[in-house]
Amino acid sequence: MLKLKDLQAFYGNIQALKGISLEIQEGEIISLIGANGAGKSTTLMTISGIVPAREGEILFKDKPINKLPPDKIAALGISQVPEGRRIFPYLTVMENLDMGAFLRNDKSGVKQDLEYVLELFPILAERRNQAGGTLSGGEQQMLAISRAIMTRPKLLLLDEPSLGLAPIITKQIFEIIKKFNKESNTTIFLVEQNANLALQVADRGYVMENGVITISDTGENLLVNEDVKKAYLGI
Amino acid sequence: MDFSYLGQLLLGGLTRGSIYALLALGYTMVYGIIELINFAHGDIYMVGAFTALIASTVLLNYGVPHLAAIILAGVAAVIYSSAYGYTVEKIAYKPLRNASRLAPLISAIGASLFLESYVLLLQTSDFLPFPALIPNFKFWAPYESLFSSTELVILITTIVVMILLTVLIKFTKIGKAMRATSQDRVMAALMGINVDRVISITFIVGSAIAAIGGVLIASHIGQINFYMGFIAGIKAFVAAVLGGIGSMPGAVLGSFVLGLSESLFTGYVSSDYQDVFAFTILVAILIFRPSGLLGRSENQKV
Amino acid sequence: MKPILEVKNLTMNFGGLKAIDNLDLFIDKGEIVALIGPNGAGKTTFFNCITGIYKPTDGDVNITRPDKEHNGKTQRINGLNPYIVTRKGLARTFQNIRLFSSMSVLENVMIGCHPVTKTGVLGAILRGKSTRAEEKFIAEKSYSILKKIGLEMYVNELAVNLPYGAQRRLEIARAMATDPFLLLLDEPAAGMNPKETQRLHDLILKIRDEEGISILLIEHDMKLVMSLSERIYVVDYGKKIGEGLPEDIRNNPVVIKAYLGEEVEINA
Amino acid sequence: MIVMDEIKKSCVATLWFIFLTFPIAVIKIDSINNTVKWRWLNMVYIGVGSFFLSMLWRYMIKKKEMGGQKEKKKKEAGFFYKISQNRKIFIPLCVLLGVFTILFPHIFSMYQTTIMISALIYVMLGLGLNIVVGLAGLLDLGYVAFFALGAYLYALLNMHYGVSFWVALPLGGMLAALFGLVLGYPVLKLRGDYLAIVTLGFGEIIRIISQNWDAVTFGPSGIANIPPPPFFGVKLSLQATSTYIFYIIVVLVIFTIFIINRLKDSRIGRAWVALKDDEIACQSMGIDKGKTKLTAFALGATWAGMAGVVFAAKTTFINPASFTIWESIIILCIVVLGGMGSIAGVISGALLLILLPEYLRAFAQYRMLAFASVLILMMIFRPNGMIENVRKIYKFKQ
Repeated sequence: MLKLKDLQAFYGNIQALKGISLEIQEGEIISLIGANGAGKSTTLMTISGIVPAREGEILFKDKPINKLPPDKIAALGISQVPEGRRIFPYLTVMENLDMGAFLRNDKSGVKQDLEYVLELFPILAERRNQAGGTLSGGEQQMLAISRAIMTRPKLLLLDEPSLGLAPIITKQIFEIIKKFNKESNTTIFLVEQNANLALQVADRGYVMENGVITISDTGENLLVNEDVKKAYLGI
Repeated sequence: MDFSYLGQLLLGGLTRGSIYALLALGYTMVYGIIELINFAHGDIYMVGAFTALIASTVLLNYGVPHLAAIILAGVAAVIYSSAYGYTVEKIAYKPLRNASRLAPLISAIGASLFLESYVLLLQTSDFLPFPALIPNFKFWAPYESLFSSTELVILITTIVVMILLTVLIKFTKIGKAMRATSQDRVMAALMGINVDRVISITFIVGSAIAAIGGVLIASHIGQINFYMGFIAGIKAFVAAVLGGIGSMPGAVLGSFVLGLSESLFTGYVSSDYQDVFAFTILVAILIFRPSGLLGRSENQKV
Repeated sequence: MKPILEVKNLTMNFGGLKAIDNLDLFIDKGEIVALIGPNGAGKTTFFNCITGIYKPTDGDVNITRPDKEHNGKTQRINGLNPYIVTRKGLARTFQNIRLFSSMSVLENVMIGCHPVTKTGVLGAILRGKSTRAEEKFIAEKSYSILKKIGLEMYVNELAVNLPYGAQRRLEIARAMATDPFLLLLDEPAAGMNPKETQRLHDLILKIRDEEGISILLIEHDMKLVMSLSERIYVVDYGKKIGEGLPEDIRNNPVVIKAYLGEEVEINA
Repeated sequence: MIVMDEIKKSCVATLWFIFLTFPIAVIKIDSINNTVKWRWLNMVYIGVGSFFLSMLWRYMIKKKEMGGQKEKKKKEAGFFYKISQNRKIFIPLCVLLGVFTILFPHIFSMYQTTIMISALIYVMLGLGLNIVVGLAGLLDLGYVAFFALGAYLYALLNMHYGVSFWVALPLGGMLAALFGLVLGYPVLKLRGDYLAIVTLGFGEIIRIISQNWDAVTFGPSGIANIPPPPFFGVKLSLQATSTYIFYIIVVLVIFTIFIINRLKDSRIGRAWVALKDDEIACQSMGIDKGKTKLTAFALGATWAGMAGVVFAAKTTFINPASFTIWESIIILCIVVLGGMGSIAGVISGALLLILLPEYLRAFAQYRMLAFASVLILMMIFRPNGMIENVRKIYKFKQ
């Protein structure tokens, strides 16, 4: 479904991606793990068209998308929950969710999805008229994921959903991610620092170090792979 | 104390405030979305007034009925101001979206200067008489001396425009896109919003409102020239800062506060120094409450 | 001897969010100390609180300058302007390189000499004997620092035209010019390749050994952190979750958990 | 294919501009006689113009974007810098220029000399504003206010107390610096764009006061009979006076260049540039942001104050009309066009912008339009100006 071919990108004057290639099949959950600063977020931002790809190619359903502007990429059904969540702070919860459905015209479908996410995260229904910026970190993460679900994505990009959240909430969110993937058969590309969590939900995983992918295997295999630990703790 | 004099000043202040509000909204919208002081905004308003004058003269010359001519002239002003606002953004600001802060500011001054000299060259440097487009209403005759029909129309139009704008921003799709873009441009793009188009529309809407202000004030004062947008623009900017730049209710509140206090200052102190007064307010605000009456304070990111 | 930097109960609130929560930390003279933790743990915020860019909500930041003139005197520095903090002997680098882009490499370092020199407007205009001597001093001092750091071949290049690793080192050179007793490095190895990182490693050791400047370092490259630092602090959610020698940290389950994540079962 | 596409795009742009300029450019109304004049020729001009200009525009924008993507090329040291470093060329060039300057009032007519004097006053103003905008990166839109202060100071002090030019000259500088400090202190803490608007307001305040405070400034009619600089008690003819003022302003310009050159490569000058580049990093280097900005602001104002005194002495008559916002913008244009931070750039900018319109009288009415375009186009395509500022090169023994 998504294919990165020898992708290179710069963040400011830093070469963040030094030629990475990977593939995602439809319906899979793929995790990209690695320590901070490895280039994981840049990978997602390059797929979404925010950071331009300097070399290489991004194919979505066999069509190159690396020259398209971000809004056109979103329109193809690639939705991102960026790092730090980026909730619109002065829009209410409902308005934030509305923004997710910005490109959609099927009113009944939108309504249905809205009910679905409010069921997934009942706390959002309680907070529906509160400004997004006043939510707690966990609630913001839930809102960010819901907002992305509202786009009815074909491919959902999740950037560090566990960032800054208490373990119990992280667990809850990961369970819902898995559940959503199963129920809707949406392909998910998950970037995480928290390897244990990410690999548990993933079908396959890639380990990234310093702008390149060093290991790729199934989730279970990576969980027990000692080299992964080394990549993190520098042993 | 002479209360009827005070009342007159307050009513005058209301009119003044309305005009400032129509202009200040444009400043605040543009600032909210691209953090730029659009120096050319006042000149967009001047172009609107000129277009209205030209259109109404031509139409009346060709025997179009008075009322139809007025409406068509107003429509022409709105269309042309919007078109100019859109073009100015495309040429002078869009190429500088990633430049340093100083560059678009200088470019904006250039755009302002360009519009002024363009009108000066192709039309005239003299003051042109502007017809009173709004007749004196019969039903309003008893109050005419206190608050003229024109002033009444200005106040009502302002209120209507503000309501329409609130509806646009709060409830329509494009309004939500505007708010989202002003809060987080990258995230808005990730949601599929065409940010460049939203910015263009912001300029168009702001300019259209300015054009309405331009036509109203011109018909109130009775004359226009190429320079009329400059001081009015600066004053409206003061009003926007006073209310808290980036905040729309702030712009309206700031405009009425400035309009009323300026009117009182003119009435009781001196009319020669009313502009000095406005600038003094600006400096005082910036020192004591830089985020304005209703503005949000911002945290500097490191 | 008192620690040169002692932070007690430091707390920083942003709205309702506690970015730093009751953090304690100290650094002794001549130490290399690392501050590590997952993304968003509050490390850079901690630097900003110490260097005066943020005013901490609560707590104390005390310094005891190790040089002879200030021997033994402890000063509280929280809430001071950044430029005053620098003048008191704390210099820093930035996570996202902040060089002066329109200036040459040498001039970037010369700016660092600002707090240790004093020519004013009049002096600059008259350019008397003392001014000329000072200019010479600034230029030569800056050049010698560049030489130490290994950037002398770039002297007159514009700072922005340098390769990435060299820009990071130039930031260190610039900070050193302020004559600090403590250098705060915010992710100095970010974006470097292994060769550059090794060079940085040697450089940091050299700065400590030859200049006697203590170092506090935020870094994600664990290899570098483990081999360089004498002590390590680990923070997560703004709280200290561990401290100790590198070996202890490496085997500390709490730390491993913070990095790799908790081993919870996901039920779905 | 590509050609067709480009032509199509230009056609669209042409139609757009024809529509856009239609009411203002084509119709001309005479509101007194209530007649309408149609100027269809203008439409043709605009149509043809926008067709080709839009092509040029797109080409330039594309080129600019391509340039941004490529790796930054090593910058060659500028032509002027090379010359100034090569003593064999530089010294004879200076001598030649010096001789030309000394002979100038004797070769050319008094009219030419007068024009040259005003151009040189603008050189001084440009160099002063260059400190504020070009070096320290603070946008000052009310610079002309300091110029006005100097001019009025000399005119009034001379009228009431008979103070001579030579006393007023430093006083004008000092008064302007003082005002710069007083105005700068509260607003320099604010973000750059606010400073722009406050200085703009300040410029207008000074002009409004000079226009309305009849008791002191004599209002719009201004102050006349301001004496030219005295020449050892000798009464000079009109011609000789202008020659004399020419020499004075030449000396002042040299003095300005000398001082700004020294400031530029000093501890203070470097702090200004650092502040412009990155305020946060600058403070972390131990630089007091407020004080450094204030110094730049006050020093910049000083030159305007002195230039104002010279201006009053040259014209012997001043009124508020000489100190409008336009003047501030012209001076800003000089700095932007010439090259922010670059002394050679600002001098060429001033001479070009002031002399060219004088000699192209026929096009004088297009002057403002041209200035406006210069501001926009320079920001987009050449933000560093005609002559880019080059940093000093240091040499060390290896």
